[in-house]
Amino acid sequence: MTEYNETEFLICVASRLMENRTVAFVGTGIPMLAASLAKKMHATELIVAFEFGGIGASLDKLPLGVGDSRTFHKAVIASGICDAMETAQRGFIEYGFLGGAQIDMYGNLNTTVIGKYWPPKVRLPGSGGANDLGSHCWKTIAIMRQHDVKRFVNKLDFLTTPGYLTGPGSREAAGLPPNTGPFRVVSNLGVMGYDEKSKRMMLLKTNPGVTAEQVVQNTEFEMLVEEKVGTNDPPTAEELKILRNDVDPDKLYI
Amino acid sequence: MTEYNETEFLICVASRLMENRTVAFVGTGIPMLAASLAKKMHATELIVAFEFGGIGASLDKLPLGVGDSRTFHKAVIASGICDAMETAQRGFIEYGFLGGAQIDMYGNLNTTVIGKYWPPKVRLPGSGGANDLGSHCWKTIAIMRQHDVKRFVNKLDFLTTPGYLTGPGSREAAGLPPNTGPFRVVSNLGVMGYDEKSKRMMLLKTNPGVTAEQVVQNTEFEMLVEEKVGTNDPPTAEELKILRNDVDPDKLYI
Amino acid sequence: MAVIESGIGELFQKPDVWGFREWVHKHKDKTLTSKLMSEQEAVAKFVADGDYLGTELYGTVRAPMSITREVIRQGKKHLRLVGQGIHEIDLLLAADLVDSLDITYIAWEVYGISSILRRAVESGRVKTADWSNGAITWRFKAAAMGIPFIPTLSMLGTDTLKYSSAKVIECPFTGQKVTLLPALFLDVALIHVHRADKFGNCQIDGISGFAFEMARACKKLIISAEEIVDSEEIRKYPEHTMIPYFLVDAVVHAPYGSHPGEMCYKYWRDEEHLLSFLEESKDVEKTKAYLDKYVYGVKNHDEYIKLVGIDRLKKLESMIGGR
Amino acid sequence: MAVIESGIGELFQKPDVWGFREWVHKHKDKTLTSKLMSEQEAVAKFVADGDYLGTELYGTVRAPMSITREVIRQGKKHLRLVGQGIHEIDLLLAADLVDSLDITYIAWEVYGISSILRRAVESGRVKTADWSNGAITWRFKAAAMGIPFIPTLSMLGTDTLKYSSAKVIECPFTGQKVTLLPALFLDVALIHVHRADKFGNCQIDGISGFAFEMARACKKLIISAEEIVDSEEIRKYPEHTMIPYFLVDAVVHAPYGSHPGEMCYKYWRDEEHLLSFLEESKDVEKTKAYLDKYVYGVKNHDEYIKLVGIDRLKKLESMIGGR
Repeated sequence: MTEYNETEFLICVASRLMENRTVAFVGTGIPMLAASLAKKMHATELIVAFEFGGIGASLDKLPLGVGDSRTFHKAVIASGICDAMETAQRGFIEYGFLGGAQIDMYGNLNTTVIGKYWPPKVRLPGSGGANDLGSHCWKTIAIMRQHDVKRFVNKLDFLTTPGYLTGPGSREAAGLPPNTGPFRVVSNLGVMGYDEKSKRMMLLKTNPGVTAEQVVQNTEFEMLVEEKVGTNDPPTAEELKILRNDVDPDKLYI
Repeated sequence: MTEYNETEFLICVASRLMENRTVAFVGTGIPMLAASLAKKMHATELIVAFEFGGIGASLDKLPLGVGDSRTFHKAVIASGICDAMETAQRGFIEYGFLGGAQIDMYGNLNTTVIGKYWPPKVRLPGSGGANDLGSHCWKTIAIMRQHDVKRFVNKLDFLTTPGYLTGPGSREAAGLPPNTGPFRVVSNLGVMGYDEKSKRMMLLKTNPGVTAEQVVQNTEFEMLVEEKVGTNDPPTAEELKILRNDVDPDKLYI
Repeated sequence: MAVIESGIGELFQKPDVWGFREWVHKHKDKTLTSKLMSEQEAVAKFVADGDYLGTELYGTVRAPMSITREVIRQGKKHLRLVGQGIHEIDLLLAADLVDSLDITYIAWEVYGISSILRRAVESGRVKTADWSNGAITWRFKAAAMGIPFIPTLSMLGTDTLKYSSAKVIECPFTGQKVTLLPALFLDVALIHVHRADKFGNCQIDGISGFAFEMARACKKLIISAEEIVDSEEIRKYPEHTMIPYFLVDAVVHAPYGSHPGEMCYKYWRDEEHLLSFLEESKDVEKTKAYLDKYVYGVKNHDEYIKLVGIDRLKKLESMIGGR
Repeated sequence: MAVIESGIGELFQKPDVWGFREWVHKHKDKTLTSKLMSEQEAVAKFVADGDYLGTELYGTVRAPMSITREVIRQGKKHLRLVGQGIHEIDLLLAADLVDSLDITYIAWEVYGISSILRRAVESGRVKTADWSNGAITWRFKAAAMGIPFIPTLSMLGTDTLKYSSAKVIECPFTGQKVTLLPALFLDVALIHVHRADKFGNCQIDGISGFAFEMARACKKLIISAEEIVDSEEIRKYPEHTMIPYFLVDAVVHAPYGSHPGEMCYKYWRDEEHLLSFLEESKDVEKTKAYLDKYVYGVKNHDEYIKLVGIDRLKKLESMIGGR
């Protein structure tokens, strides 16, 4: 079996979640690499949308930022933030990829502050497009590079981006679009989904060598565990080859 | 003195009202000819805006409609209705040219129906951009080709486009922008303005051979008359030459 | 922040944001397959009786005339319409396919009032609600943004507001009065463009009217295009894409598709044809004769072109101005 | 239709629609005269202490870096800022010229958090109000439309709304909850474009970010342009004009004006420069040294270009992708 690092694994797991012939709203980093890999593997007609206006780029070359020229190279449209966000707001975007410093059991995310609002203990970047994606995409997928009790928390210091808010029916009660919300969480320990009834986060698959118990212990809130927890397949030789040779040949990220 | 017809006179009078280095929102017909003439006479830097998105066209050739290619030939921008209307709404357009089947003493206009709303006795075109121009341009100028008691009326059958509504303060009370409203009315009998205090229409100048009394008699509402009513100068030889040779050489309108 | 005034006009299409979202989620196909089809197929597939239909731009300017004629040939009934228009709306009204109109302006500019509109509305056959031109376009914009309403300072204090279904509220930030316009989501939109690829990525030259907004405000979108070009060509200048393919349901190749209207940089309007129609339209029988000749009397747009005559069309091409 | 919720964030700039209208009516000059001037003159004339300032697009992408550096050189103080940004906002914050921030995202994407932002906000020196990226842009859009607020369905149910100054109401048409965003009228905006004529008619290649909206939402607008071209060239393709001249107050010729960021189809981002700044920005003294060298240490953008070195810039040109 080929050797691989944690980042490569995360990228492959995220990539497999990308569905062909859908629109996925992504940011820089792992989601972008995952999208690029997916377009070269199973999802050749994946439309990748960037918040600054690039939609449907070829992704031949890896962008360094959500607005750089590679995000609209051979794209179907290069418009602006309004058009991109409004495309999401009116229901055209299936998947949104998110990240955060903290996530809670309903998939709500914090990327704003640690500590009180102002002045904060740690000032984080802010919502950016995350709140918009979390509000409007049909399904959101959170990428959490480090799964531990400081990041998978009982209570967020700041609720930047809506997941299922306070549980079943609360998104709709807040005025968010029906039938939308968190779908998956990809962490360095495994893949989580959400219990349909309670809307609480639930462990679906662990990474090779990781036990369900470990995931539970590294989560501050009570993590639900599916009856039969599966295992994420490690990156295949083909995935790694394409990732290393075609997606990120300059080793910018991996 | 050169011979001229009534349309030519109206065009010249309207043209003289166009101020250089301002933006004037115009429709087809007399306002467009007047704008074209003004650009070739005293107002070479007049910016002419058309509601479908052409702003600042050269007007070398006379457009046949507010959206045809001549409305954006060598223009500074060819955008769309939203941009054009929003440019007016946020205060960038000095003059708006209007017309109508009926006008009242506060300069309100009807271009919607004669008779009751539905089904009407006569269905007119509707507001088009007129209501927007009447709401947002700093000053509006109405062109009324035929000055008679059926057109200068006590009460409109339908108030399509706001003038001074019911008098002083009523535009502001309705929520329309402060310091905006009707400025002039150009008819086949003369030029009217508005009394500053009462906001009522007032005769300023008659056309050659027309008396103030005639204007009053051809107006259903009580027309105010300025103390010293002036006379509109007839078209000059130069105006007529440019109008006939350069503005409308194909005799589309005149 | 109470509602101060409510227009009494009928809301012919409700601003159903969630319904629109669900619909596009379920129906909009993101597959990169050719959507090229005949106008017959496009209209048969994507226009239904009772639909709320919109056309862009404006009768004599980049209007989807060939598709409009096909809608009439197929006799799609009980349409609700939004106009803004001249020739295209006149034809639909003359063919008696329209139940109601959100109207801002239907007339022939300097040539005056539409006789066909007069007959349709004055007889009580067609219901109307009135709006300003800005208001109609902002209603599309609200729908394109995916929000249920949008504010404007137009229409305040007038009967145009009273006979619309807009509302007036007090702004919670400034206290000023503001008109709220309900979003206008169309069932189907027809847009004629300069060029498209087979997937539906579209470019438009010159003014864009309300193509950007309408393309994003409709459930079903039929594009007719003067030219079908390689996808690579379109993708080379993605900033010039007005409509990306995933908004589009059908792409119809329709050279001279705007005739008798103009198409900027391509061909000038057919003034003779338009003026003759305008004259005929004053008379019911002559209007029917026009429809018989130019709409029902031809099988499709190809036959229409032949009927009009290629010499005449070439002449119109020679009359259009350059850049 | 009561206000259901009101964000507790400070409204750093009130949505004064009438004030904006009066201002542009009085000050916007429609004369066709050259607005070409040096960055010194542009900033001295059109940026004032205490101004609410906006920059477009985004730190590493088509950002008005040369004008931003001039704002710092001239020490314009007590600025209120809207970011969205990376390098340009970092520099303004590091120079201690900023009192408050409407913030959506300030960070270095994959390279992580901004140390300068952290120091500025965690110390309590700079006040913040938080918004989503869409929300900030729609606030510009509302201002560009000339309306006091605009609805969105973003931010509902979150602290992002709570710490903004948005409000939640019930839609009078559908009954659904809707966020209302106050329009954001800027005092001054800086926008870097690919080409402009001397009057200020501008074209942008590639994505337009929020240039369209911001150019229409500001009282004063400084344009920097990679290239100054003939007005006839711009007017040949009026559909490609993003910003017409009557919105513009100053046009500054600034080749490589976005350095160390990229300019699509012109030059690639200077990754080495950016990464080195990112490292230096972690330390207060090193940040000062950077400012001393690249901002205070040069008289103008010409000198900056010489300092960076034309060979390096030519190399960045060779690295940018084509169409």
